[in-house]
Amino acid sequence: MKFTIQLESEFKKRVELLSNQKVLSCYQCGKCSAGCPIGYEMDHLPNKIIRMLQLGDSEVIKAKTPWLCASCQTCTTRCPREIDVARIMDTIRIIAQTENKAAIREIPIFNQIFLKSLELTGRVYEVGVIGAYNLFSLNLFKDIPLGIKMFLKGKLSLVPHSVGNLKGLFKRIREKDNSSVHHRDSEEKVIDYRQEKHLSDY
Amino acid sequence: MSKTGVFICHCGSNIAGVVAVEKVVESAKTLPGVKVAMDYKYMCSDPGQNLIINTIKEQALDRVVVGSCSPRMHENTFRMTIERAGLNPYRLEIANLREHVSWVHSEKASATDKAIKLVELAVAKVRRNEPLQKIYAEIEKRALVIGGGIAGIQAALDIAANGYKVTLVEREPSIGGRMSQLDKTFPTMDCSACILTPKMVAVAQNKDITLLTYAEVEQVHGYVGNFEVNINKKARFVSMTKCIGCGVCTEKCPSKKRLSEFNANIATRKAIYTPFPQAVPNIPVIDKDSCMYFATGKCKVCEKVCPAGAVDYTQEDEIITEKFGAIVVATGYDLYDHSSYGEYGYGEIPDVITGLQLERMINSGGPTGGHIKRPSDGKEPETVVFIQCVGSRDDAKGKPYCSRVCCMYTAKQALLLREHYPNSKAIVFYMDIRAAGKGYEEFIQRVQTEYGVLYLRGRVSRIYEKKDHLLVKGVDTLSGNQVEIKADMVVLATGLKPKKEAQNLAQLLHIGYDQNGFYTELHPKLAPVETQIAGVYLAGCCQSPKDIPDTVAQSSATAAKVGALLSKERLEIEPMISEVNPLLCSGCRMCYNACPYGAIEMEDTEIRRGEIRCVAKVLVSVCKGCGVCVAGCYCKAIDLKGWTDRQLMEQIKVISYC
Amino acid sequence: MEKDINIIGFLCNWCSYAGADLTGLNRIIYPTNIKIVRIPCTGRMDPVLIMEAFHNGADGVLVSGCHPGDCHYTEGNYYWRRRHAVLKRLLEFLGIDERRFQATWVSASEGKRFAEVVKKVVDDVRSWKKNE
Amino acid sequence: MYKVAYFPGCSLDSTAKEYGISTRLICKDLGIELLEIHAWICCGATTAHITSELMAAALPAMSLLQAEKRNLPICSPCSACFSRLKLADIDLKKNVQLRMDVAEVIGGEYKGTTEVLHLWQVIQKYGNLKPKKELKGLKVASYYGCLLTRPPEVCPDERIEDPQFLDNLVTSLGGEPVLRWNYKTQCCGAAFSLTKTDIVHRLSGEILKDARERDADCIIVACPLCHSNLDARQAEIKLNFSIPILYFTQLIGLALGYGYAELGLRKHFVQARGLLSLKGLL
Ligand SMILES: Cc1cc2nc3c(=O)[nH]c(=O)nc-3n(C[C@H](O)[C@H](O)[C@H](O)COP(=O)(O)OP(=O)(O)OC[C@H]3O[C@@H](n4cnc5c(N)ncnc54)[C@H](O)[C@@H]3O)c2cc1C
Ligand SMILES: Cc1cc2nc3c(=O)[nH]c(=O)nc-3n(C[C@H](O)[C@H](O)[C@H](O)COP(=O)(O)OP(=O)(O)OC[C@H]3O[C@@H](n4cnc5c(N)ncnc54)[C@H](O)[C@@H]3O)c2cc1C
Ligand code: SF4
Ligand code: SF4
Ligand code: SF4
Ligand code: SF4
Ligand code: SF4
Ligand code: SF4
Ligand code: SF4
Ligand code: SF4
Repeated sequence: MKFTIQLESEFKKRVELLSNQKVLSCYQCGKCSAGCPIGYEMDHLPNKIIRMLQLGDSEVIKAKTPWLCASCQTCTTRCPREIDVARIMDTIRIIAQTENKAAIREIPIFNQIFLKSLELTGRVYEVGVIGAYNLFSLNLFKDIPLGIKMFLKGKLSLVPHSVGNLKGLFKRIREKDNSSVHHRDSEEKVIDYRQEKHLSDY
Repeated sequence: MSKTGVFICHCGSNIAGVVAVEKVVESAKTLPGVKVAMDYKYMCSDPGQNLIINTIKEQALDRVVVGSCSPRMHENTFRMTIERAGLNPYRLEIANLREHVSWVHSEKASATDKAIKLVELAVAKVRRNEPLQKIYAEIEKRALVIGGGIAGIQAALDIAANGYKVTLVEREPSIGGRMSQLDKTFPTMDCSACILTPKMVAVAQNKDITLLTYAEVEQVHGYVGNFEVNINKKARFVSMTKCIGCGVCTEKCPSKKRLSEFNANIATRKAIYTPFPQAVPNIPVIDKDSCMYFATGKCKVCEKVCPAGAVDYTQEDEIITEKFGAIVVATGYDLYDHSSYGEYGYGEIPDVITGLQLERMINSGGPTGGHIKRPSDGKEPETVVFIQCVGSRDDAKGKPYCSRVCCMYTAKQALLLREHYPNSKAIVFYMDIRAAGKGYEEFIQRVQTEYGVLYLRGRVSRIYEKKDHLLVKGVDTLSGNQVEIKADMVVLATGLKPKKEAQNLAQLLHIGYDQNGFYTELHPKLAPVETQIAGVYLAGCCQSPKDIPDTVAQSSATAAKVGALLSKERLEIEPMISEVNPLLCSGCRMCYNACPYGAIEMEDTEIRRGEIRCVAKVLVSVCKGCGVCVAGCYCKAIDLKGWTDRQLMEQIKVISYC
Repeated sequence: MEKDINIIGFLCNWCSYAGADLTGLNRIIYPTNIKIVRIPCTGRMDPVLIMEAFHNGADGVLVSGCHPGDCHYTEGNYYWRRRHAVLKRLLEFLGIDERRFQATWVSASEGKRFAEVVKKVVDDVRSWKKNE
Repeated sequence: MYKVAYFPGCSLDSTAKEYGISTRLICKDLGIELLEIHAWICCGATTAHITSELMAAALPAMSLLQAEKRNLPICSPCSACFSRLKLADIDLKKNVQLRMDVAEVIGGEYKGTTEVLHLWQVIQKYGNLKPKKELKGLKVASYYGCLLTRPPEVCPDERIEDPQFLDNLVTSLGGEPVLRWNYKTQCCGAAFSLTKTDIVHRLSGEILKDARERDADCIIVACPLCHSNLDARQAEIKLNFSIPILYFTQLIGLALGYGYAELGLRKHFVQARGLLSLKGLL
């Protein structure tokens, strides 16, 4: 595949800002990919996602990988360069969802339903979530037998448990998120002055 | 009133082409304290220098300013000139009229104004110049080498070859260091013992080398040429003079076995032991902590069986104090302890071993007689996975640097495995291959193509312990695939780190260490074996990871430096150094803490009659004249000769009112 | 004619002073406003000296030494850097315009850079003087 | 009685009822009083943090704030909820801007003084555990999962790659832990419980198979999501064996002498009755 390297890619900058990670610190060792439990299903291994970001390849947003990421944090925990890979995956998902570019449809659907349940009742209403998910993802009968068994074991209830809706809260969150894409990390970075060799002027 | 002479040089047309030299001379004549001012075409030429000498004599000048090229060119020349006229050479200042005026300014009027100013500046400074005396120190013509690995051995032999006495102090019972633990050495694959043992013996037999094994440096005082060092010779409990090295004691010792440090913990040793058969000296020590006699008061078997009556339980540590002119630090390295790698089993999976352990196994003189046996069941492994950069290039583990030798030793070990067991498989996980030595890249190529060792590019995420094998989960980033390998044994190429307690020694010697704990050289390019402490030198892996060829080269370089130092009659020391006025010093220790060279001592001093206070004192032969202390002293008690506060103040005043 | 601005440059003997010599060897022209005082190391720079320069009427002060990590005396320029940070705040407090006091690194091989630094400092101090 | 603010989480009301039941049962014995947070709302789970950073912090912050107001530590038995609460707590502590934004949307500032604990930590630190019955001969593999052990900031154990706390619990109950079990922190695929069940089958299958290879009689878990993957989906995975999955609270319950039904063990898909009878624990 051919694409133009974009060292100043806006997309890369956005990911770095939102995730508070520096993709150029990755030296492509692949340890993230080696340990990823879902790696076998992914279209690009995690290290390649980081590589694509390094090169400013905005195709990343169309990758399936972030949607297959289980947020298990194995990559983050073991990265020798201390890059929070899982957070970068989150960030790509956040951006892809806002731009409606998610490569795997089911998962954003599930998210929407899950959040709807939350917004309406304050908690997750499993039967509703499962039912609605199957409906929207057109997997109508998926998990029905399991659901029935769960129901019989007294594990699923047919009426939602509600503690009141969260419409107000959700509205405020959305407003705040839409008002600006900003980078919230205000942690002071401690710079070891011996490290920066050529500090030109003050 | 001082009598200053000002000499302005035309430098052909280099200066005179831009600067109106006669105007500079005229103006100089009006400056306070100036007795004469003149110009000449080439001041540095013989007639020019003679002009200065004659004028000094005729006019009884006591200070000189030369307006010429940069002091970096000819300051020394003119110092010698005025010395020949009988002046103190430090009563000279140079006004840089070429590099800082005529060559960088084209407008004649303003360039001349600036030249006038710079001469005024120099005159102002020279007025405050004190006569300074060159400082000399005696040199003790003996060297101390700390650490008896290949680095220390080579340095000691080379220094002795230069004709100086050397004392070699080694912490362990035998010299030899890590190299004595290795099997073959890359890239030529010669046997480590075959090339090392003769050198060890040469050390023992050299009449100019005093070998102190099982000994450690405890205290260091003094400075270049005159170090006074306390060495603790630990009790060996075996007489060095009586023991004949027969080994009967070790054989008969009934103590519980301890893990053998020399064999990287894959074998055991007794309480009375020599680390390895070719040890130098070949005299055992009793390890008090494992000996039954020291624990319970019963046993004494070794004493009974010793044919030479060499065992002596009453021996005590002995402190030896000696003087040395130079010190070589060659304390080597330790290996990264992989028990912090949870993903590789916290060092608890028996069949995950280190490169050094493999060296011991593969060595025919080692505890397995040269057979590779996996620790869990003694089986000969078929598939061996090597993982590079363990505890190196890993910021998360606090080890950001490359250990420089593990790429090569991994390749060597993979080759040896394939050579020993042609049916075996060797798989190496690497990130990059660093093979920048002579013949190294060719070696790596050979290992891959001729020996069929498979190289996969990527780090391993985790090793899983299965019932009778290990499952290695890695990646090959080149093909973009995850890989899972069923392995019989995993060898970790653990990185090199500074010797434990390396920092203590650094503090004893006042030498620096970097953020990784390796000792810092004076200059990374141009003074790689010197330290910031004059007379203390580095060799080998204590300075940074390196292989044997580089270690030996560095050690010989160190020996050359030591030779250059010890061959001097006496030491000449630049006099532009700091000096404390004890009356003003409050004893705040600011300078003591700031000095990068440890040149300041706090000492009880009699300030006035009857008043004793602890004040700062500058060690004349240690101070390098950086002035860091001066700028930090709130009491203005310390000043830098040749760059005093008053001199700088005068200069500031002159420029500031332009 | 109005008095032109007057700047003192404190240059470390091992790096910046040598760098300034190289500017000369390369015949790179820069303004005459700067007068150079040679110091052994930026670590020698006592903040009092700089205060004194302003006190005596200097328009600007430049301090230049080796790049961090390259100090001839291994650590002198780190001391300077720490002192500089404190001094900067102090001068700010005293109302001395930040354009008047500058610090930089110039190595012995950066002759061209030295000329640029001088030009910048002179321009900065001029612009300060104009608004004064 | 040791008092703690209790955040059960959505699953304990549904798929993990027995976890809730056994938790309440044993806590009484151990001298721990669980004060359920009033009208608690869902922690947002994975969904929130792949949707919005603000939401991921705001939802748990509502519960943290309640606990803080009452000056109590907060605990959850669900690893997923614990992880969200703990990470939100960490983020809110170090990130001033986020803290202000969250305060604005939830209408109250969380100052960061609440200790966030997993139920296991509460039991270990404050529970007065006196087993009545030794779980002799029971070989137990402890499965910790991802959320309780990663990232390292949340992990209650220093040995993040081989945590020990559940194993130590097994030992203290007289059982036999499966030591150095490599799969104890391997991901079970919980995030894909509904959306990509094939992933769950594969990952959970590996875990179950390895536990069996190491002769475990049963697996204990500390998270409802792990439980439903390993238990409810075990039949779908098509193994040639079955292995009971217990909540660690149920294991404690057994040692305290509670009965099979009392501990909600009947609600499991893979019944442990046979095993427990065989070992004489019922
Ligand atoms: C597994 C492995 C394989 C290797 N294979 C090769 C190879 O094939 N080819 C190659 O070129 N290089 C190889 N190397 C590198 C080689 O080991 C080093 O280059 C070499 O040993 C460095 O020697 P040294 O004298 O600096 O340090 P060391 O060998 O560590 O010697 C230091 C000595 O100082 C002593 N000491 C330490 N502190 C004190 C103290 N305070 N007082 C007194 N004594 C002290 C120590 O006891 C030791 O004897 C290998 C390294 C490893 C780990
Ligand atoms: C592009 C490049 C960048 C580099 N950058 C760095 C760097 O940043 N840092 C670093 O550490 N290293 C760097 N190096 C490496 C560095 O150049 C060498 O390490 C160093 O110059 C070697 O010095 P030398 O004295 O051995 O050889 P040379 O510099 O080649 O000197 C040999 C001298 O011997 C003379 N000579 C040759 N034959 C004879 C003869 N028969 N009789 C008399 N005289 C003779 C030559 O004219 C020459 O003056 C770089 C190299 C290159 C190519
Ligand atoms: S583990 Fe870290 S450094 Fe290595 S490839 Fe992944 S993100 Fe990059
Ligand atoms: S967090 Fe996502 S990308 Fe990282 S290892 Fe887990 S599944 Fe893979
Ligand atoms: S006295 Fe100690 S060293 Fe000697 S034989 Fe007995 S145990 Fe061994
Ligand atoms: S038995 Fe005696 S002579 Fe022989 S090695 Fe031991 S101490 Fe030395
Ligand atoms: S030498 Fe090779 S294996 Fe060793 S740290 Fe460097 S790159 Fe890694
Ligand atoms: S030949 Fe030069 S560029 Fe190539 S690997 Fe070696 S050092 Fe690097
Ligand atoms: S800084 Fe000054 S006052 Fe303090 S100890 Fe040193 S010389 Fe004395
Ligand atoms: S001038 Fe420098 S070397 Fe000398 S005493 Fe002061 S700080 Fe130390």
